[in-house]
Amino acid sequence: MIPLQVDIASILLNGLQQGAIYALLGLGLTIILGTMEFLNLAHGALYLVGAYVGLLVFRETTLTNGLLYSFGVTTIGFDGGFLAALVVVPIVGFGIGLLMERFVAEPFYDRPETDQLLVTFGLALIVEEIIKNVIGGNTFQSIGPQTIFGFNVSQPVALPVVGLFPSWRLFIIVIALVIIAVTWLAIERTDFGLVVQAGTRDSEMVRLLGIKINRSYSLVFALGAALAAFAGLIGASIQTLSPQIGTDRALLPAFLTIVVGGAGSVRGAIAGGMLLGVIVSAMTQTYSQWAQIVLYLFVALMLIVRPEGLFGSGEVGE
Amino acid sequence: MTLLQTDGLTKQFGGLVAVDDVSFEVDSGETRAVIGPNGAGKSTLINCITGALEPTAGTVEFDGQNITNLEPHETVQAGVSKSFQTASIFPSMSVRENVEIAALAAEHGSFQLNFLKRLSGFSAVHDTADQMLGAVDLLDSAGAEAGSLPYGDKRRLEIAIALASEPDLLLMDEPTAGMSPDETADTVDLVEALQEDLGLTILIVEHDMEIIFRIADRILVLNRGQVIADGTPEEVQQSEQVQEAYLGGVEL
Amino acid sequence: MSDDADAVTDGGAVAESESAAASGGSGLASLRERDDFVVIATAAVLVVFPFLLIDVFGAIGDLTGFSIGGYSGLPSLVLIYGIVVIGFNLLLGYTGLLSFGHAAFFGSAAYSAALFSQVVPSPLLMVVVGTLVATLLAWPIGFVSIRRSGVYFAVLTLTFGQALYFYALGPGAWLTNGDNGFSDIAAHGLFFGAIPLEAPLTPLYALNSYTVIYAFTAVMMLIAVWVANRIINSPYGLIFEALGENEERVEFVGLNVFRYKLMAFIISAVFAGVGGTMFVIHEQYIHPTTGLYWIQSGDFVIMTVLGGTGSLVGPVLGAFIFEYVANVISGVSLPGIGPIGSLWRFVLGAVFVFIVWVFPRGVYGAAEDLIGLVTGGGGGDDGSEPAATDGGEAE
Amino acid sequence: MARDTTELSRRDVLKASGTAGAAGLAGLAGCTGGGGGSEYPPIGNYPVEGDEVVFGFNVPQSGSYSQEGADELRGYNLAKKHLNNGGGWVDSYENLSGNGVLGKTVASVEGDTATNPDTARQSAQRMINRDNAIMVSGGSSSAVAIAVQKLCQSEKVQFQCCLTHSNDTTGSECVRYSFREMFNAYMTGQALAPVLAEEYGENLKFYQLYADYSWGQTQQASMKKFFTEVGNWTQIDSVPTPLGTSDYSSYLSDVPSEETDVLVLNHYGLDAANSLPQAIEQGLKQDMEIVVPLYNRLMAEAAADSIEGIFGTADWSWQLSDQYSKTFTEAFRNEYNKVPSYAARLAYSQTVQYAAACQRADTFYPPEVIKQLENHQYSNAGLGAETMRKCDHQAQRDVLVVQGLPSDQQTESKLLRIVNQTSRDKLGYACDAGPAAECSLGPYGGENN
Repeated sequence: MIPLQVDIASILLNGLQQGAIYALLGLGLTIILGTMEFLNLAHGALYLVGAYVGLLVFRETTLTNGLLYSFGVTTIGFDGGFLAALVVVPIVGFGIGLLMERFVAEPFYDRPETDQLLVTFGLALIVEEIIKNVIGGNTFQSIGPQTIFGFNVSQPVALPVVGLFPSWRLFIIVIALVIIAVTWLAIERTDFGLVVQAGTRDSEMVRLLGIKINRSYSLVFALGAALAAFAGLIGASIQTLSPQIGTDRALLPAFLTIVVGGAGSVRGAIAGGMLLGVIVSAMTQTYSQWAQIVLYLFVALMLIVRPEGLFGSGEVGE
Repeated sequence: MTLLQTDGLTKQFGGLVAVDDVSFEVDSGETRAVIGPNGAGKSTLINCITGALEPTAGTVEFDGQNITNLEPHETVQAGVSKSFQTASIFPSMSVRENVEIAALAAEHGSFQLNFLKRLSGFSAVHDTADQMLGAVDLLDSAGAEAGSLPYGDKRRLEIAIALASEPDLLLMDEPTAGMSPDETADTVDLVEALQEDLGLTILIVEHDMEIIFRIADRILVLNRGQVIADGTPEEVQQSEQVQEAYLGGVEL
Repeated sequence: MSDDADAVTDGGAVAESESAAASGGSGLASLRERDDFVVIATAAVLVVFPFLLIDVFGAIGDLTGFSIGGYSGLPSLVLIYGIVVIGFNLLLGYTGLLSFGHAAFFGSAAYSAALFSQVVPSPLLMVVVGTLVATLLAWPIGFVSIRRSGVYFAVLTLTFGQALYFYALGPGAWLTNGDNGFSDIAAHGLFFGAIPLEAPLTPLYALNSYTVIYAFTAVMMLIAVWVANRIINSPYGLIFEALGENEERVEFVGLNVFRYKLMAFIISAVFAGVGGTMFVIHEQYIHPTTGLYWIQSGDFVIMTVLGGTGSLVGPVLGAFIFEYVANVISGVSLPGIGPIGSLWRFVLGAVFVFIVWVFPRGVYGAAEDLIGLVTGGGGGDDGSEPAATDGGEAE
Repeated sequence: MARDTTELSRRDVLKASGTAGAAGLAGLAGCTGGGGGSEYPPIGNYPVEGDEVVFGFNVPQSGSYSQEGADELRGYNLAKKHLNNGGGWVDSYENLSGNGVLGKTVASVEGDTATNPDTARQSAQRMINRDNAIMVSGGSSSAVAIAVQKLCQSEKVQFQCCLTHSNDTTGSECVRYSFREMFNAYMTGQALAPVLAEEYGENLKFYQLYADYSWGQTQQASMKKFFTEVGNWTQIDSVPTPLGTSDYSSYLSDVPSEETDVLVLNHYGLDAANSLPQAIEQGLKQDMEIVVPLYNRLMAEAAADSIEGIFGTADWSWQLSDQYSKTFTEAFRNEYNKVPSYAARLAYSQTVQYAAACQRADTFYPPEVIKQLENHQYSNAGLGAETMRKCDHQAQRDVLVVQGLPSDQQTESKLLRIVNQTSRDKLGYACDAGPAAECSLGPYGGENN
């Protein structure tokens, strides 16, 4: 069989790549939950929108069913390439985040937690169904680029221990880590970030102190949405796209990440995401049928033994 | 004879010692008071007695039984009931139901498997509820929704709930906080009335000196978690430490 | 404390004072209080329901050209989900705990009943065994989950459901037949096959919508409503409601909050278990996606909130709306738009968001407010949060 | 459900009486009039009332096999068009008139299986109970086919398998009310093993990945059986991957590249369109040969630049010179201006075969139609002489071995090269051997079974 250290190295590398996506998702969700105590089950839908906007920007796609197809539209999207998608998708996510905060989150800030959960759950359902019926329910190919920044990423690259590894996935790890670092710095260093941090500690106090909070609420929500959309673009570059990816590949992992990391904690989301990514990849390469089972039972154990998560403050989300 | 006794009770939050080695007794039938400036550790002391907080050291004995590490519901079953400073009630349930739930716990203990028995058949519970509502004269608005009551009535409902647990010792956490002067007077008369006809032992936590000196038999004075005086209102008034604590402090 | 077993005057002197209901003691309200009214009303609806859904709706459909009539299996399906959401509402509506893992009890009961049917092909025993398994599963899961609340409780219950789902799909396939679904259920008739489930109840053609399986499900539904009604009118109903509003106060009146919340969790799991076994008897098939996947738990939440968490019967209305939109509206083709087909989940999502936004007390709550307004009873109380129930009315 | 005409149901008795009010209806009793040739007792959705017969087309419109589902639907609608108005194979079938079946026009309802057995079963249940379908067909996952054919057996409604390749469908999970035109994993092994042994040599080591459901499981078992028997190959490992996985990087990095000579990807539809390119992207092709035992044109299209030299088997190809293949390809191209995949051929031929069987039986009564199909000898389905065997309802027919063309030789519709057409005599197994040994069909449903 494969020598042990090669196995471990490839597990870590695959884990890092999957973990990066989980961290991006968790980061977006946790700052929204932490700052506004708002439970957003539509977070997965933002991942879905990011993936499909990426698809439209990245290349021309042929349709086979759905409303557009029945109106005679057989190909949609323009050949913008991955670079354009990298720029457009976060902006679109940011815009949607602003709208969502204004029209969905704000009326529900002082409604009970279950109401927030339910209205966003319904919204996610609507977004998924709109995409499924307009663009069609079938699955599209992943939108990985051939070349980017002048590098040819379609060929595998030989790495010292791991052996051959697809170079595009290395790029993903780099891009994702850069975005996570930028977000972390924005929150740790800038004064806007200070508001976010204070918010994640005790959102009521921030409101009481009279800090003009709702402007930064919409900024925080928009940032969270942009991160989710960006994760969608990255995810769609290595995996297929279909209307169901919003729930299975984004919503559940995002929630698992933030509860393991500690709801409301930025560090927690990053650490939680990476940890879950490595667990999934380790299990997939050993007992693949048990991968998801071990993942969920691990999260359950974490919630029982260490309820406030790795870095959580415990009072958010109680 | 002593009903409640704490011995070397201490509670530390990290470095801060909120309650520092407090030992005091409450005799049955007495109206005992605990006073002290804000942050003196009054509420922490009460929370350690009720079991809401786990004391770091020391013991609490009630009616000869060690209740130091009991859960709050076990302390209530043992006979120590508490009325909250903020009117902690069940807003969308009726006033009657608010009191009935306490009477239910008193009559039938902290847990029962009676989920198929008809509540309307529990006549003892209904009688206690009516009696307590009568005591705080809220009987006429028994059917109203608790949340719709004015603040004063809510505080009285809160006391009725505490009474419905048929306690031997009633802890009252600043019962007159946020009340207008005449509401305060009514509450004080109510407390005195309860003393007489229910023969209740009452432990009041308050920082309003004027009321305490009128109704308390003995007063425990706390400052920064430590006991600085313990005795009759007259003794406490003369003690320099109390004056110095209060003169130095903001109140008076 | 004196644990005197006081004399239970069954349904005797209702010591409730005359102004029973918060919404101005109109005659209807006090009538509704009496315990057996609810059961009789449910029985009446159960008798009329298939005829209404299949034959009358069907006739209207034929006249108007839209196929809006139900079909023979639909009424039983609505009742099965009705049983589940009545129990789920005790946890969500009354006790205020939102679980995203109740499919675990629905599915585990269904699978264990299906397996048991190969040993003893009797639907009645299947219900007992399946519900027992769901209850045994609910105890440990509840024990570890009840300590948490809010998003942590939702995610914790979700993880158990998902772990069971992936086990049933993959490694557990030797037991559950995995992705192919479990279809060889050996129980096709009541009393060891004597009365075939699919047979019509009466030889009368006009009543052929009434099958034996429908009668069996209707009886189970009646029992569920009766038990739920007794629970709501028992001390538990009072305590669950109080837990939903002010948990700390319940602890400070001397009640063991943990054990009562655990009982709420287990009772709701029992209802889900009964629903699961009835589902497998009705469908003669169970697959991990229907039985254990978290989307099914989500559907239970939708049905409960859509119907209205503030009452016993509301969620059943939600189950009806959900199944009707899913199975019938999906077959309707509107003149302009063409077949609704898989758009039904969009229709449902839109209706669901509208209800949560405008009528937090669900369709039943809205109807009640409307009736309150119409009968001039001073309108129902304005309980804004979903966990609120009508004041004194113990229906 | 795309319904052409308003739904006519058994309740037309109520409509006829016009009384909408619930009151007086209870007293209404009456026997069912109408329905041609109803000398048989009612069973399932028989007798068929009105001047219409409903076929249920239950195809995947989402999930891993959505592309195959779309092509199936095109095949079904083409068959319906020809059955009602003539054209295609209907002109050359002696007992098909071209104006419907047994005097009734063919109407259809469509459903989405979502590549999930449970959704498929509920959709089929609605077609049977609500739309009174007399026949249900479609699907491209064996788990779906098995779930739906079990439902059809209990509801006594005919099921025509479409795209299902697992040994179980006509093996351990076979039912009387279902027929399969497509070949199975066992036959793929028999056809492919000799070609690969000759191409790649003997005593090699192979590693398998397989989709973790009925098809993948039986497929990898058949591959192992015939690779070891014919080429004397040895299997290193066989790893399950959940159906619908799209990121195979972890599984692929587990493949021991020095040791493995042949990597077998038992994936289909978009699963294969993901795993094959990812395997090549990860550089596995440099150390080993890759085989995709079951191919189709849509998968090849989706992974066009990764299929060069990759061997596999296929049910049928439009490039065949058979007269029926030519007619079907031509009719399909005129209707949809693209070339049909074998998913479309299966849908088309299974519908037309069912209609012909009804005409031969001169009734829709299911047990009679089943008897007409059992042991039916035919050569009008594009693959030469075929027999629909009675003991397990599995068609005995030829199998195509194909190979992916290099990108430069690929045209818009020609992506695969036909290596050979293995004759049916060199394939298959007796009624008491292979998967058929575990098959027990179950009752016809009428009293004379």
